[in-house]
Amino acid sequence: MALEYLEQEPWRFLISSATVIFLVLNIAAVLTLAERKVSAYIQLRYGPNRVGPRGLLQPAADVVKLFIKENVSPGRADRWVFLAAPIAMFLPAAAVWLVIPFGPGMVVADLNIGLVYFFAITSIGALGVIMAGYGSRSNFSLLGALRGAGQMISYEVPLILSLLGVAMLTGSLSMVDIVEYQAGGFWNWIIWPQLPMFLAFFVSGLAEVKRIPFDLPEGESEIVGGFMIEYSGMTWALIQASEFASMAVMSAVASTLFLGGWQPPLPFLDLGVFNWLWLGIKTTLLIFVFQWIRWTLPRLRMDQLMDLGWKILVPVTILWLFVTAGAMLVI
Amino acid sequence: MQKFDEPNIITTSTDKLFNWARKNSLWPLQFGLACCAIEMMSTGMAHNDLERFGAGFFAGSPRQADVMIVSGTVSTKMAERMTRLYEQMPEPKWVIAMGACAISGGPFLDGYSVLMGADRVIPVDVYVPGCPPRPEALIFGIMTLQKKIEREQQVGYEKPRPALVDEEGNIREYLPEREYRQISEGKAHRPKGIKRLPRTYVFQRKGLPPGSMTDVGWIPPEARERLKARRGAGASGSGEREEGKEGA
Amino acid sequence: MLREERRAAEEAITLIRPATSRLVDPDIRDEFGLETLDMNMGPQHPAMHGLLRLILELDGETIVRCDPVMGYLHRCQEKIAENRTYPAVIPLTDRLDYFANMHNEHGYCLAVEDLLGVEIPPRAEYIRVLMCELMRIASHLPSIGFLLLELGAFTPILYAFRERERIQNFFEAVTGARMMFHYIRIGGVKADLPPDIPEKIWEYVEGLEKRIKPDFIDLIEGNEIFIERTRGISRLTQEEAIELGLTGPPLRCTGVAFDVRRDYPYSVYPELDFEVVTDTAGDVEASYRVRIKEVYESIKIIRQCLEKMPEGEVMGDVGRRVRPPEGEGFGRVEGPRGEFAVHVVSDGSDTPYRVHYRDPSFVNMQLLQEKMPGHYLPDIMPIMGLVDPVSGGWDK
Amino acid sequence: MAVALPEGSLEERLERYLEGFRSRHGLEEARVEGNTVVLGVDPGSVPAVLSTARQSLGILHLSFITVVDRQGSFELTYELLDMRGARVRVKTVLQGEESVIDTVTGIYPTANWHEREAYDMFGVAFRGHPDLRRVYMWQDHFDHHPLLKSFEISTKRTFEGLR
Repeated sequence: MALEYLEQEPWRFLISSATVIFLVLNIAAVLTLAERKVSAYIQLRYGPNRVGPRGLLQPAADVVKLFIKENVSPGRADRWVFLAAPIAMFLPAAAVWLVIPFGPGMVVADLNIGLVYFFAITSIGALGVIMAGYGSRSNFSLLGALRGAGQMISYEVPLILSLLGVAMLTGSLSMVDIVEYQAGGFWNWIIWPQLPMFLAFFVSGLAEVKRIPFDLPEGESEIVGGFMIEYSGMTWALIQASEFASMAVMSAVASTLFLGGWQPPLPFLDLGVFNWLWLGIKTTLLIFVFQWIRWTLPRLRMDQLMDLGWKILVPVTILWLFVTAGAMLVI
Repeated sequence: MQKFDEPNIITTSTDKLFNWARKNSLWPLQFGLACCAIEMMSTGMAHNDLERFGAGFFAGSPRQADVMIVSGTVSTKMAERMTRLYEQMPEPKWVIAMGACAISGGPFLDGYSVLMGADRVIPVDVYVPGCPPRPEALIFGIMTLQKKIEREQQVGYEKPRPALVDEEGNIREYLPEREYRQISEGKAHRPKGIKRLPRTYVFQRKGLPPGSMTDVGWIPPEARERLKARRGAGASGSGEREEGKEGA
Repeated sequence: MLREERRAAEEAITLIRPATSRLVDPDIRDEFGLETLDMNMGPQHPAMHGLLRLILELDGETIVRCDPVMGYLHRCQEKIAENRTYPAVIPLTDRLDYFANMHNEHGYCLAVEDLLGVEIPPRAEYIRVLMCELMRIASHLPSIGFLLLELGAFTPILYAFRERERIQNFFEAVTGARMMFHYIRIGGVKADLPPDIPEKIWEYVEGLEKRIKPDFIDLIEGNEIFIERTRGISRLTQEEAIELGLTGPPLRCTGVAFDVRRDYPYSVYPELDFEVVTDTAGDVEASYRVRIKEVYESIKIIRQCLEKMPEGEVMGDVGRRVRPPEGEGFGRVEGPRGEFAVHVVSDGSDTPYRVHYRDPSFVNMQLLQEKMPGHYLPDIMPIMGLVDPVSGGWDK
Repeated sequence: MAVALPEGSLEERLERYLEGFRSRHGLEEARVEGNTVVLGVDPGSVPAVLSTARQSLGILHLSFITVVDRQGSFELTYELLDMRGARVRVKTVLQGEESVIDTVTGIYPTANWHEREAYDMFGVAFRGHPDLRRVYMWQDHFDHHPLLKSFEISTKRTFEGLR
């Protein structure tokens, strides 16, 4: 049968990863609309409602427009670095999806070092920011890049530390194993023993995807977009897409590691093949929290950001690591 | 690649798609000039909500903007900046002149530093009268621009060029050369015998008295030598003054 | 004029200014070959409250020197006023500080009335004060919103503009325009209030008083990040504030109780009961608190105006053709940003010989030059929020 | 920390200011008009009078500096406020072609931008000013001082010709 043939490597890998990339691009587009609608409802407005039914075609119009817009690269820019930066930003956001299990057996690549892969790939994102800021040759973008580099590299530390507890509890680095560990109902989810770690992960995840209150590399009101100030047209769209995709990735990883992934909250709600819906619901909820924070809070300053990272998040996560280790020894 | 001379099924259908996308995603540049900027902001706020039309994203950087709303009086000093911003915007781009000042100079028409309308330095597509126009008027202006965009074609149709008016009132094509200096002087009577620099040069000086950091017309000595050589004799009087200041 | 000689005199003037780099140790800088970064902000910049250009010298993210450059919205207000008749200047004053149109009109009319020596009907005085205080609310709330917007929180500005929109509806009902009113005239006001407006204003301020707490105070003051970003930023002492000539909220947030409404009373303010709001901290947070409390004071004044407003004429005995005698007239009002003063010199003709505006934004902005160095780059936004300049005001 | 603002009733203070200025500078043209002390001084003694006002009499606030072009001479008005109801108006006339006057930035630092504005608009130079640049107009492309009466703009609108 043809279908069996498709289940063989490498076809299975190619098709599933293509599906995932398609999914990521669409998620980014849908999220732009979601962002505008959520902000509108928070701010007592309607948001886009003229393009298509209830404004549903707004992302389509935006994407087509950006696609046919002139792509300016400044005369002084380092052209190749400038053009490669959006790709370097987008690929990591897409590549993390490869290790996230969408349902029982629905994972592109079940790496036994899934968590390490996640750390490694997300830290490449910082490289893209630096490339963009340096390649644009503008003071604003250079400042944005420096801020981005400092922020993303510092927040890697609490991000990694906050996930070590999960690895200790489950005894595995594979995402699939971690999800299996949380089977049986919402009381088995890792968020309960690891609540401080979850909060630390969420905060450092916010910083990692450069959302308010940690959007210093962009800093719309001070450095006007920061590293992306010189981008136009499709390159800018790619940067935006990578931001939204990494936001979605962060939410998906958080729900996989702490909220049981595709596991249903109660055993009798098992949907079988459609269990990926549970992952979708959890991810959407977390994304909504991201957006809720975005439209409510002001932005931190660089020194305060560093204080929060190094003086609060890192000690808290290390302390909770010891607590976890002690508890595991005793029990 | 085939180059089409007249409209056919391919160009007309892509026209439809492109124009639909462009008109529904008009991102204005965050460019508040004067009083009208407050009404422009009011338009973006909850009561009038420009975002309903997909035009709510006010881009801070001109690279991401589609339409420039010239909201207020343009002074000659600002005209240079406005032209530069216009040139920094990627194609296709449109300009809305919002308010009497941006259309013609408005109540400040007689002023010695006021540009008599934004259309003297950049081509304007839609004029929205009022002082300041109500938010509804601006929304109407944007909808008018949307209608204008709908009619655009890639081939077979001469795109009506926005008018650019020179000092004598002749309509001419938009030239990217920075001509704001010659045509932006208004009607001010000026005494004779005052030399002007033919172009504006903006150089930044380092390590010198802070006062001189902001001299718009300051030219580094070496650059001035080069210019002098190119232009023959005739460095302006103000240049010498700058040299004196630098020495002090 | 002897231009060349004057230029020579200018050159003889030595430039005395404090050393620019206070923060970088010069030895360290020379040893490691460190350079400061020159950065140009504006005039088209989201946080510059209009068309201000800041030339910054940065050491990392620390500001070493800040040089504000103005004139991008210079509209020749004073020159054009010399070529207009006295009543025809009023619509131009509207466009000075376009968040305080009523105050500008009021100041100018006070100056011309000082020249003419005319009586203003009491009802007109009350209407003027009522309108000015509504304008103050419509300026203070958005200025708080802009402060938050520039710190990164987008939502409060929309709440502020909701209130401004409602106040603008009242203005429209009374004056016929949303922003540029031309309502306060020499000798009175243009027209009486429409019959149902006092009642509606009363209802509105009742509602506003209840809404300020949840919509602004709880949203803003309960926010840890807002406090972190604004507390201690640009901390002014009273001496500094007075030396820089600050007025309005930036002065009052240091604790100096100077309010033109109380200290140089004009119109019917002596008959009204209100407090001069002060704070002691002198930083951005204190200026925010002063502004929000002044909104409450304005509500108090509006209520008293509506209660005490007498019946009668609204226009004094001033013809269309205003021709004051030779002399000088002064008008001084307390605008939302501070002391707005007008000096009119007349030579006995139709047109003023000279009009001079003292705009609070212009004077208060000297603070940028003095207080920016030593702060971080993102602190520009709260400091701009403290001063809250309006470009029509500082550029004239 | 706290700044001491002048004490006493308005009349007392006006009396004190007038007496203070008279005794130190022997001014002839000094009078009280309403709540204002009006002083006419010659240009050379403006800094001295203002430093008396600030240091000895405690008048802390310089409200504005107005320049009036009298076609041939400049009339400068320094408006000082004691912030408690009294005003001091110092008037001086700059004669002659060389319109140069001593700066008062050393006494009232806020005069910095006021003087820059006066320089920009009238070409009145302030000797000793720390940073005398144009405020509004272009430094080099605009070689006029626009508020001079000799600089005319196109339309003058008066009531002549109207009903």
